[in-house]
Amino acid sequence: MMSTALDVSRLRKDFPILERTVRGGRALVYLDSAATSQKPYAVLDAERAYYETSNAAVHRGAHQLAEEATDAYESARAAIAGFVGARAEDIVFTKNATESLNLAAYAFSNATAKAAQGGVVDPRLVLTPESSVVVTEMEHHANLIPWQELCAKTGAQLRWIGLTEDGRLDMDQLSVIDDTTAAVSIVHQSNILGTINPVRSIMDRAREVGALGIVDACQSIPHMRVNVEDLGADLLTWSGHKMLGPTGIGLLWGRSDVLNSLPPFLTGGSMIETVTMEGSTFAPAPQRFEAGVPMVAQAVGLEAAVRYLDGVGIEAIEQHEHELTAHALATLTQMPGVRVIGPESTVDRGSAISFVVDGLHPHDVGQVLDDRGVAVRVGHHCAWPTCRRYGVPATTRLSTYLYNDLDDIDAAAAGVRAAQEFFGVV
Amino acid sequence: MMSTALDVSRLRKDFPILERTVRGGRALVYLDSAATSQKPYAVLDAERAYYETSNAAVHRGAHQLAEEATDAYESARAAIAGFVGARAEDIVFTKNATESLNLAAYAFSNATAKAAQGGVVDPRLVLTPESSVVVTEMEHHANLIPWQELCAKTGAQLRWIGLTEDGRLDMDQLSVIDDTTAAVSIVHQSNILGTINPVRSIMDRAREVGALGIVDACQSIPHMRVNVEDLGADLLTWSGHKMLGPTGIGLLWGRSDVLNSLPPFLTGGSMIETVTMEGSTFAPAPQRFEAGVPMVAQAVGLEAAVRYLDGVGIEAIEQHEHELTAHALATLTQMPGVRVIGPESTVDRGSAISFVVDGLHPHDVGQVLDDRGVAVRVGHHCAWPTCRRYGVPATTRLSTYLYNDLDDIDAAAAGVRAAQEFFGVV
Amino acid sequence: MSDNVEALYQEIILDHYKHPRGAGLLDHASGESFQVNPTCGDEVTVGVRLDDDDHLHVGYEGQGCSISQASASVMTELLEDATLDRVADAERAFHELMHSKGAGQPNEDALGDGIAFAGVSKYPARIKCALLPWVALQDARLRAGIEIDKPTTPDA
Amino acid sequence: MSDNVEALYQEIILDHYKHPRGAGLLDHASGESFQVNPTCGDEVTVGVRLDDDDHLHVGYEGQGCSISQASASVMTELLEDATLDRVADAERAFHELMHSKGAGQPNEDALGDGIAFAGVSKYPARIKCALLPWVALQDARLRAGIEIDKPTTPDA
Ligand SMILES: Cc1ncc(COP(=O)(O)O)c(C=O)c1O
Ligand SMILES: Cc1ncc(COP(=O)(O)O)c(C=O)c1O
Repeated sequence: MMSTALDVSRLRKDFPILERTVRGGRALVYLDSAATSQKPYAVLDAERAYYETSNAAVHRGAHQLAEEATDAYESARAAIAGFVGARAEDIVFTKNATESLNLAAYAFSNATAKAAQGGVVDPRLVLTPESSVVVTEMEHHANLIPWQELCAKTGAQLRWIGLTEDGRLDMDQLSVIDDTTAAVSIVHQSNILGTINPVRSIMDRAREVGALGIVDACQSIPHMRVNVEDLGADLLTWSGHKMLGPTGIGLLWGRSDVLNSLPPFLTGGSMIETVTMEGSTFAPAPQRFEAGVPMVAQAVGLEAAVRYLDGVGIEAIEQHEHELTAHALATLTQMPGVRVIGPESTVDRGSAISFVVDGLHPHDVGQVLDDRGVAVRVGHHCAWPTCRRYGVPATTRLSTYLYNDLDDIDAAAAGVRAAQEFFGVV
Repeated sequence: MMSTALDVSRLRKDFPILERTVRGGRALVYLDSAATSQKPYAVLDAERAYYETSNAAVHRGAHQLAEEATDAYESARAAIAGFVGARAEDIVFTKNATESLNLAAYAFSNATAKAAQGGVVDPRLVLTPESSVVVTEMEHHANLIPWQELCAKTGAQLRWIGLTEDGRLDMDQLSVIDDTTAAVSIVHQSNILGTINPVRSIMDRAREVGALGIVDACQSIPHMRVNVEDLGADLLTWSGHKMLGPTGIGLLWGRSDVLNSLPPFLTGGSMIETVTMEGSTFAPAPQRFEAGVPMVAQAVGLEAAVRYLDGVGIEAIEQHEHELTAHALATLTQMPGVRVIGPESTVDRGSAISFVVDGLHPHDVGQVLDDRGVAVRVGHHCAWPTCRRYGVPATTRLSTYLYNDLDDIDAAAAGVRAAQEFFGVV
Repeated sequence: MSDNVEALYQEIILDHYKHPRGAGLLDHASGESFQVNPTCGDEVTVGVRLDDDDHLHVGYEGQGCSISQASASVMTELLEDATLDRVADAERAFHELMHSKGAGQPNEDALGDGIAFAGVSKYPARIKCALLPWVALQDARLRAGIEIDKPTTPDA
Repeated sequence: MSDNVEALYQEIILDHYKHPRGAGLLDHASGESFQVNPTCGDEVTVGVRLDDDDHLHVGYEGQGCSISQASASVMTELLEDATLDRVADAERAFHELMHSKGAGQPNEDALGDGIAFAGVSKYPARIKCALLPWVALQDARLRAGIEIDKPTTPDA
């Protein structure tokens, strides 16, 4: 069966890994793109070409290679910025979304500590035990633990917006955001439930109370058109490796005034203005947040990835994945003993689908699927509190991308049935 | 002219970029390896093969690709550990040495802040305005500013060991390390002066007063045999990109007990033990310090780099570079109007050589060299205080690696003479 | 199902999974250890106590996949009322088996039903599951101050 | 020396470098700005003041490479006693020239000796050097409250 929005069999030829077999000759059915995506030749070629022709330290040298490397790095920034409707100078390169989120959380702890020593900082970043920070109960650990740590360092209180039975944010709990709230950090699309959250209204609420609004867009930007302005956030974070890019590169976008009001995070070379032994002053964003020799080849690779995505068309990818999601939900919800954890409808929902099977542990489901060449992820998906909320120790999750087709969903469903039979639970 | 320790013309064939020309047909003479090194085919091939065959999220999946990716990542850790005589579990992957050094400095500020909120932390990491931190006057900004920031956040005092006229640490100032000292962080080999410091005795002194000892080995590990145990340090930091590896990967080694006494730095997925909304507990090192999807392909590339270095022989490389250094120093010190900033002898000295030319600004020297295909670095080399110490705004620096030969030094020297003539200063 | 997976899910394992032996926490444990597999959330608590003859008594409670739960059941059945010598041999043999990458000759004397886990060693992600109760046992033992002279963990 | 580098180091530039015009800080500046190029440490301080006829007076002090120092000298000579209109034209023309990647047709009316910097625009690392005094000028102007109606920085 073929989806209508994309010519998947043609696209698959661009991804060398999809030609390999696993577990003794089984065709690979890769349904783990929410963990990390596969890479097309275009990305691998771009990275390699950079090393073979222009590799040098950026922003530092006066020789031709250094010029070319700097140009490659800054062009990559511009291309990636364009992909999300941002200005290049508002995009910071990090190593992954986790670092980006930590950068946001550390802005508060660093400012708080400096203020206590008499330093001059943006007062909105200074926390006290009366302050609060708000997240949701469906955060990835990357958008939970940095805020827990911030609270452990400042005495501020961590609050969260709970979830409804059908996998949505309980918007009745929006009142946890109040005058004490300094930061509201929420996931755009949940990596475990697939839910797409109404971030705009939550960010508006954050703005009303004067809190910084942060959105974890790890699972949305690879799969749908996101324009940084539309979300109403102050900071946006995501990863390159989930959108066909190399490992080792993440992104932070910030409103210009907000970015430039944050204290530095990692400090060292290339982020300074002047340095003496007694003290230093810092460059404006994005340099302020890019200390040390950066991931230049990875930026170049990620530029190739967004160009590739643009070539295919992100809207077409979104529509294609919508078809896959509808098919997967229809199939799974009809299977006896299978329960989807997260929204069962395709409304405001991405393609990451978690489910549990009566009488079977996800690890065992995943093992049988793997034996058939179907790669899914099992576990708590770095969203352990969300599992607890739904009373499951773990789930099996399938997640798609542009290179998956309806057949892949069917292969997964057949695997689940086989597991049920093998373990004698149907 | 050929050096005797290495067959450079054969080795050069392994580095594709060295075949290119610059500035309208000039052969590339790359003398900027202290900024970043070039990459052999072996490294590029290994990275690419990883993406083409085994790419997946590590430590998280139960499918075959995830197993292979995890295996590739952990094998890389073991190989890199072996290169410096360490145990695999004492090696942490970061994005660059700058992150590694920040991790060390943040251990203190995080512990201090948590202690103030009643958290349980290692008391050696808690600073007060009575505490001091010691660096040297020849630190790269990456090993200076994180400690300045730490002091700004805790009120602790930053002290430093000054320099002698001939570019050495003034060991008479070792007494700045005293009972108040919580951390001593020093560079093994200076990236601007080339000086190799007597780190062992300074680390011994740190240990005597109960301070944590940290060594920035960015410029030593790529160029000489370093065994982590020998230096007497608690933590050691360096970068992959300066030792033939990819961009986007750095290293931290720590004594097992020290590593495991540090609080987490970047927090998120894959570094936890258990997570609830109310609080989390953390995995032991190295996982504790590797939050998020890591730079897997870069680790695989770096493994190929250390295997390549082992194949050539790090001792042979050291001897080869020693010859280059001797030749460069002999040549430069005899040129009228040229002054070396840093040791003029080859004793305890690496191959990074800074110099200034009377009447000529380094930028202009570098420009003329670049025009002749010779890539050097000009500026303060992220060691601005060191420049100030020697009364120069900037220097021209040449730095070598295994792919350079004596001819390259001569090409640089000829370029300097040409610059002097062009600007009419000789 | 491939041979490897058939080998992974031996009948014995499935049987222990469906009909766990000795499940339930030990009353009056002198040492107890809670272990969790951070990737998948598998949990097990193992409690131990020595009787007057220096024989071990074991109890456990847990939740998780077939491998971790069957492993706890097999271990408990094997080591209930065992001498410390037997415990040492079993711990060592089980660790060895898990690190054998599918090539191990399981020691039936030491392991009993535990030999059924030979197939697990081919699946790195599942080794942790199988080891979980054994890690808990060792930790519980140490907390109870029950030392064993022989080394129980190979240097793998 | 290649043609490009000859074009970079025009005679005029070398001449201004060796014989700077108008060097020295301005007494009674109404606005002053210190700028530094963080990569190489080049520094320049520019001070400005308007006289009663609304003509600009400029002074500077600095250290650095030939390009940054010659640029400061050229700029100061060009804008000393200039009308604000002329200042606006010069600022705009110089920024445009720097962003022209070597393809710009320098506007001699607006730039005077400044046209000699056309070759700089081919060397990204040197553009910052040439712009340094101009950035300081603009900043000093703004600090002195000297606004110019025309846009002075192209969108490049
Ligand atoms: C001595 C020294 N320390 C630290 C660094 C920082 O390394 P990186 O930029 O790779 O983080 C460098 C190189 O730039 C260096 O030479
Ligand atoms: C929703 C969400 N947030 C954050 C992350 C963390 O991203 P990374 O591991 O690339 O830092 C992920 C992916 O793992 C994610 O799915």
